[in-house]
Amino acid sequence: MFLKLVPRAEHSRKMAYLSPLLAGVLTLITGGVFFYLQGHDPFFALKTMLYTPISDTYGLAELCVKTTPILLCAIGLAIVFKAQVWNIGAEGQLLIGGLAASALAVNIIEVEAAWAMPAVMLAGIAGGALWALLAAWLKTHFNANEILTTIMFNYIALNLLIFSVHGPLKDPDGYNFPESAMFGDASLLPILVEDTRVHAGILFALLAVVIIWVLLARSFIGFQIKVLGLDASAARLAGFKDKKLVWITMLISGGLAGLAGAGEVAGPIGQLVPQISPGYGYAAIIVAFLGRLHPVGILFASLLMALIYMGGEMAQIELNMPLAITGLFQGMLLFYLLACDVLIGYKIKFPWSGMDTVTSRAEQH
Amino acid sequence: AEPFKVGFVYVGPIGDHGWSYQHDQGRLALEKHFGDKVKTTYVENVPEGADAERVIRNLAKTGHDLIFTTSFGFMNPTLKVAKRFPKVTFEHATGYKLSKNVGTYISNTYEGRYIAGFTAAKMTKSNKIGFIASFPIPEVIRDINAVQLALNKYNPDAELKIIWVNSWFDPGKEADAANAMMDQGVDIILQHTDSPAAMQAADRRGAFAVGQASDMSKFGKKAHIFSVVDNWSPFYIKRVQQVMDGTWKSEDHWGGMAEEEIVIPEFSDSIPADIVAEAQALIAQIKAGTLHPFAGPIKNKAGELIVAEGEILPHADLAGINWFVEGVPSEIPK
Amino acid sequence: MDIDLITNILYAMIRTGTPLLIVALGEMVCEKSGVLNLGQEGMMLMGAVAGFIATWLTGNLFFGFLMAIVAGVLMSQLFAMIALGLNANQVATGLALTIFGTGLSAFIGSGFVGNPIEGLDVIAIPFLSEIPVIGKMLFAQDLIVYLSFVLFGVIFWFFRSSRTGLIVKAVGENPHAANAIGLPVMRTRYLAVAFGGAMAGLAGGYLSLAYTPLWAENMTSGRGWIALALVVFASWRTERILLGAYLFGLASILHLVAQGLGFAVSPNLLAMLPYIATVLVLVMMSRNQGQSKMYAPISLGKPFHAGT
Amino acid sequence: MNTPTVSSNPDRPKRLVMQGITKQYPGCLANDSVDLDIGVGEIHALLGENGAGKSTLMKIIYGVVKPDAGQLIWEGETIRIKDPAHARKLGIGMVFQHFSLFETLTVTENIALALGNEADDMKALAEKIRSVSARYGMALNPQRYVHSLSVGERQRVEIVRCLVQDIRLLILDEPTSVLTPQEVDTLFITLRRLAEEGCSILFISHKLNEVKALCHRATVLRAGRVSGACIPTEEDASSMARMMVGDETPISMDYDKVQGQAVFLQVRGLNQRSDDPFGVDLKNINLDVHAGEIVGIAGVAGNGQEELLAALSGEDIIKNHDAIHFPCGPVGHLCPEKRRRKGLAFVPEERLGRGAVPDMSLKDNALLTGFLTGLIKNGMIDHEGTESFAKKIIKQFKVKTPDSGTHAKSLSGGNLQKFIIGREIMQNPQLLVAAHPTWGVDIGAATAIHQALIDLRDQGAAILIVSEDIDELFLISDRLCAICDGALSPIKPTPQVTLEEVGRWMAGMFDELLPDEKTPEANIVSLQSTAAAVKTH
Ligand SMILES: Nc1ncnc2c1ncn2[C@@H]1O[C@H](COP(=O)(O)OP(=O)(O)OP(=O)(O)O)[C@@H](O)[C@H]1O
Ligand SMILES: Nc1ncnc2c1ncn2[C@@H]1O[C@H](COP(=O)(O)OP(=O)(O)OP(=O)(O)O)[C@@H](O)[C@H]1O
Ligand SMILES: [Mg+2]
Ligand SMILES: [Mg+2]
Repeated sequence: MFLKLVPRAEHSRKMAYLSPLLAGVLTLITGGVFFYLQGHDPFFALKTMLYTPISDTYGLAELCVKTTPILLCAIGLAIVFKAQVWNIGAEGQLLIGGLAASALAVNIIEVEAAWAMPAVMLAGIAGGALWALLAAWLKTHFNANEILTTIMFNYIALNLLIFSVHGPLKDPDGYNFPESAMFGDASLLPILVEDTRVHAGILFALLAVVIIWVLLARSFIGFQIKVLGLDASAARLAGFKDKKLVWITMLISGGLAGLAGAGEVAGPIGQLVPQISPGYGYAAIIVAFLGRLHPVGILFASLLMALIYMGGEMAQIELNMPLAITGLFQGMLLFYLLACDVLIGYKIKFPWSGMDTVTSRAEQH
Repeated sequence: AEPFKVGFVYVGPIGDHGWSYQHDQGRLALEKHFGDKVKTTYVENVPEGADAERVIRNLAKTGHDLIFTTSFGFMNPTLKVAKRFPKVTFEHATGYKLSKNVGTYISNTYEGRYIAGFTAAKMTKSNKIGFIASFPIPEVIRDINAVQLALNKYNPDAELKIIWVNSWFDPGKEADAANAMMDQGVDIILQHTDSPAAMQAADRRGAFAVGQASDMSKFGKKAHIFSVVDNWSPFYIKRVQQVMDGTWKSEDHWGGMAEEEIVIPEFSDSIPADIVAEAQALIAQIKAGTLHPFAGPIKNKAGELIVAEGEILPHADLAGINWFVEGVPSEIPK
Repeated sequence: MDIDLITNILYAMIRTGTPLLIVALGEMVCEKSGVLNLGQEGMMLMGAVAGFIATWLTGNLFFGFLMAIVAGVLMSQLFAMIALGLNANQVATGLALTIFGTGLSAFIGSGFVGNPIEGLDVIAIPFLSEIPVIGKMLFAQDLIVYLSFVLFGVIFWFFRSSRTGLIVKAVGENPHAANAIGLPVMRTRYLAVAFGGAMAGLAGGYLSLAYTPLWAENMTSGRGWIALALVVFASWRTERILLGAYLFGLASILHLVAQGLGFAVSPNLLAMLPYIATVLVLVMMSRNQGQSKMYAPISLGKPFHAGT
Repeated sequence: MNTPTVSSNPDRPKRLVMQGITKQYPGCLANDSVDLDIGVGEIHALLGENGAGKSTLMKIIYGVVKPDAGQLIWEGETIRIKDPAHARKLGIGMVFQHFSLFETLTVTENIALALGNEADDMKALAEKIRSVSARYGMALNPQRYVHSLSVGERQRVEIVRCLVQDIRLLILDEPTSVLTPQEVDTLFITLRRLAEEGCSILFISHKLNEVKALCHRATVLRAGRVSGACIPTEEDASSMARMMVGDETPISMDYDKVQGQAVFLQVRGLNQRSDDPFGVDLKNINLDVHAGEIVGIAGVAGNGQEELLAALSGEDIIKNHDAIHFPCGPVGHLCPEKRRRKGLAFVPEERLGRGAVPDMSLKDNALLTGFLTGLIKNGMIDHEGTESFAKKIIKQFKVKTPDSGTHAKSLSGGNLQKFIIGREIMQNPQLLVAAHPTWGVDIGAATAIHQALIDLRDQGAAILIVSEDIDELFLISDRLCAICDGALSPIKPTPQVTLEEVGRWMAGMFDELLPDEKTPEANIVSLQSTAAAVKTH
């Protein structure tokens, strides 16, 4: 390689903030060139993808709707990933959460009491959490690799969902189509802004961001989780209980993914359908990394991810581009970000630049 | 003048070579037919979840005059958006809810299925006929029934083997299912999934297969006996014209062979001429309205008479059908 | 069940397991060198589309397979550039590769949907293929299946007795020590990633040129993920990868066979079987841990920078 | 100990000359125009504090690290060493400070890897390993997997790896820190023999008496520069130490021995099977540690130390809860945290990765075990309290670091060790269990750590030290014993044991028990009589 990486003595804080910006600019440039080659006006195309979808209240509200499940899953992943527990199963946990929430909701359609919605949410949280705990249990008791079990549980969850929606939860009056009855109004999440679909789920998600942030930055449990992730044997020696921490982190992330599922069925969808998630749980993994496992970073990353999804739709409508460009853009952005992140830990030395000035050791202390 | 804008919402990729692909062929036919007067837009791969409503609404918002939402799961989102955009006309495929500016449409695929059932009944040597099914929704159950009714009539000894693959589109799995059937002696394969993989699998092993949704003749030189093609062009052209003219009315449209919405482009040479002739005759009767696959007497699996002699199962019942007719060996999965 | 059915099931098991086997072998080599590439799905799809287009344009299947491999290698080098060259997080880079590959393959393949090609033919080996039950399964397959047998043998030997295999293992266990004693850590890793890419490309090509000779968006339907799971499942042992790939192949056709035979169980529940079986086997295998430690690449996923 | 057989001879032909070697690491100049030469057949010591740049210089010779400036003259020719393979071709071999072995491979495979393509015939190589290791008195089974080897045996693999090739310069980076005195003696015999055969040897050690016993010449590095050179036989340990650390750092060579007070830690009949197939089972361990005394346990690595430490720290739960007693009662069933609450503090063998989290700041590392000192309020971390706790450790134990935000991994070994010991001591433990408290730590830092332990003892804490460094144990323990194959030797007051006796204990020869295989009870009696003997002293 013609570039040489020179490690920095300390991570550069400046670059930690600059790198996402740089990655964004590079993505815009590459995207523009790409659109140009496809015969579009690059500026108009980029505007269509990245600005038009959110140029009015409805668009902004939709951004919130789309962000909510991604954010909820990703923020939960932040905490398991910090513990180096690789929960790839947010998707399955989301599905089971949605399923559990629906199982309750279709049985209380007539109920008009205020407890209906919280109960439905709790059912979702419980469903997601239990699904995650299953993997946690297999990990702590049988040493079963959680990456593998959670991937398998995703497939199983999907089949369970399809089974339920074709079977026990099918709307008896629905002409045998695979969907549940519409939930009762009391079970639905309240709409926050009239004329839009933005619902209370976004508040839950933001609350989760704050709570997880406090948990990680301030609480002792959060500290234990971080230690476990960085250095399991140091954690054990300090007396932190690794199994308990695995359970806690899986509980939290599964619960939040379950809440995301409940939020979808009791929010914008309003019933159980076979396709409650177009892969939010997987997108959340990327978002969690994009946000560097930091709650605030994840908030921005999930907004961006949601925007690109919406931009992909808009590019189809306005520019007749195929949907594939959503994936191209997301992949490109991720690549650029990962590449730019190298600047945080390293300086790039070009072959033509000379030696670094030699700093004397005396300056060190 | 401003061109008339038509939007399409697809559930799959237009590259699925099946359901969404066929709708997109209809869209292209529109463009060809109307030229500059019409501008079309599509959004593919739209999940039947929370996203559908936004996509439909964005189409409505960006000045589309007529929007086709082409999958069952778009029903409720379509109605929600339609309420908010009363000036825009919506057509929803395969659903059952209408409103002032929402019409529904569906094609009588069962007519093609009946012909498929007939041909299979006549041509099978092993008396084992395979049906690769996606999900147990009314449309699929209806088509399985149509096949079984044809078998009951023309070859009661033939057995229908159904394999549910739980997917509309998974070439590998469809091929696996086809192979599993052929391993069990099936020599004619029908499918209600989208990819031509089963056709190819049949071709390799010397079985016959009937194409579904699109013309799959290219994928099975020997195996392909014919395809039951969804031809959306006439319907789309008609609807666009109506909305342009202001003559559009909300209605539940069922289009079949008579309307050229279900077509069998050609029969392969591998079918004996007499069978082809008979099939052609059946098609002519269906077109003429003298033959209806769901004409009574029809019994369900339990042997109860559901449709009496001389009656025809009405569209309203066909729309939500959830029982198998007598003779189907397996149960509807729960 | 009659003997023919069993023969056919075994035959189908090998065919279904082959793409999984090829990807998983490639990924195992890659992981053994300490690099975790989650981009299998993306590389497979690119292999599938490139192989298909090349064959469609030239009519030459072997050229198609070659291009599939080239596409896989190119994709893997994109990964290597970022994850190895720039020391980025391997998990995230791999995921990005999958997203990117899925989008790119759909994009360039959009003009080729619905085109038929003549797929790879079966070559029955005289006499051997006549052996009852196992003859068809082992000796009446296509070239790529035979190639996968060879690849399995070569990789088995590679890690068991070759010096280069030792180097790969050493680099995956402790890159710092490997660097200190002068093993080419980076070159080994680049090559291992490239090999993984070639195998994923080949497996993708197998899908679009032999298994179901057509191009359709996203036609791998998650096989890349299954293969990744298989590597863990096999605890990085070549013979277990073979076993796992065929077991999974068997499980994924058995539920179809069972339906054909008229078992009255919900197909949704049946469809869960391969996954449930995988979890169960995994649990049973993981209980005795000491063994699998010996084969797991200890530095898997950890970036390495020589820092000289 | 023996004196060098070959006296220093400045006129011997030069094998390697280094001129003006400079290496800059980010934020630190590791080597600053270093000049060094080594003659044919010469054993040359390289001395210096932690972080002085010794390892860096060696890695430059071996081609692992590229110098920024300066030149190497190998047997009269100026060369650039491209990589270790090149170095090996020249006949340079290196035993790294941190072993560069692969645990999942066999001894033969490990050696084959370093040898390059010439090692294709594994059978022949295994034979060669056998013969070479026999010739130099370092028995090795080529078929064993490295993870099943003790640290001492791993050391042998590293050395044999150099010896199977035609060796002209052997570099040993702190090779003796993991060996028993007997093993050290064997090693020295080997090295002298090699030197006699004409091989040049570069030897790094923090143990000055070893240097004195072995080396012909010594070069001292300080902060990356050559700060002096000497003939070790003409110096004594403290004069060499002075050259390394300068005049201002205290170096103590002697501490008072004291008698303990009440028993704090009582271990009775501790039997523990190891889960690890390559671990060691503990066999009937009996041990008392009194308040106000330091008990040292000697032993060759891999003889049950890890298991004993895990049992004491609470990482391993003991099935027989009564086997370990604190004054408050049995603690064998308690987890590490609960034991800490009852007065235990613990310094593990590995600084990075157990004692401290490499990628966390010192502040967070202070919290790691310091959380019991009131730094947690309602489950929330008291960040200010933690900060000041960390600062106090840094100040009191003179940890050299820019601030408490520095990551643990960027501290030198000695400084990190001071920080960890400080963290444990600052929690005012009643019992401190410390493993290898000064392993690889330079003499200045080691003195500081020893002094801190003595101070803690004098405040009345019970201290148990497990170490492989016998000199250290003699220096600071009040009573001594050794562990071998999971069994403990008798414990004797330090002044009453000789180096030879401890050496025998470490080899498993517990004299008193030999004649008539005493029962465990008898063992206790004999221990108690030993303790009584101390009291009457
Ligand atoms: N890879 C590296 N990157 C950055 N700095 C390094 C690296 N290796 C060593 N250093 C720095 O170089 C200096 C010299 O390190 P070196 O390992 O040569 O010390 P040493 O004399 O061997 O110490 P010790 O006695 O502890 O073994 C140290 O201050 C250290 O911080
Ligand atoms: N990549 C690195 N970046 C920064 N500092 C490093 C790096 N690698 C090593 N160091 C520092 O270099 C110094 C010397 O490294 P080395 O690996 O030789 O260990 P050491 O100092 O001899 O450790 P010990 O005394 O514990 O044996 C240590 O202080 C270590 O923190
Ligand atoms: Mg060193
Ligand atoms: Mg050291």
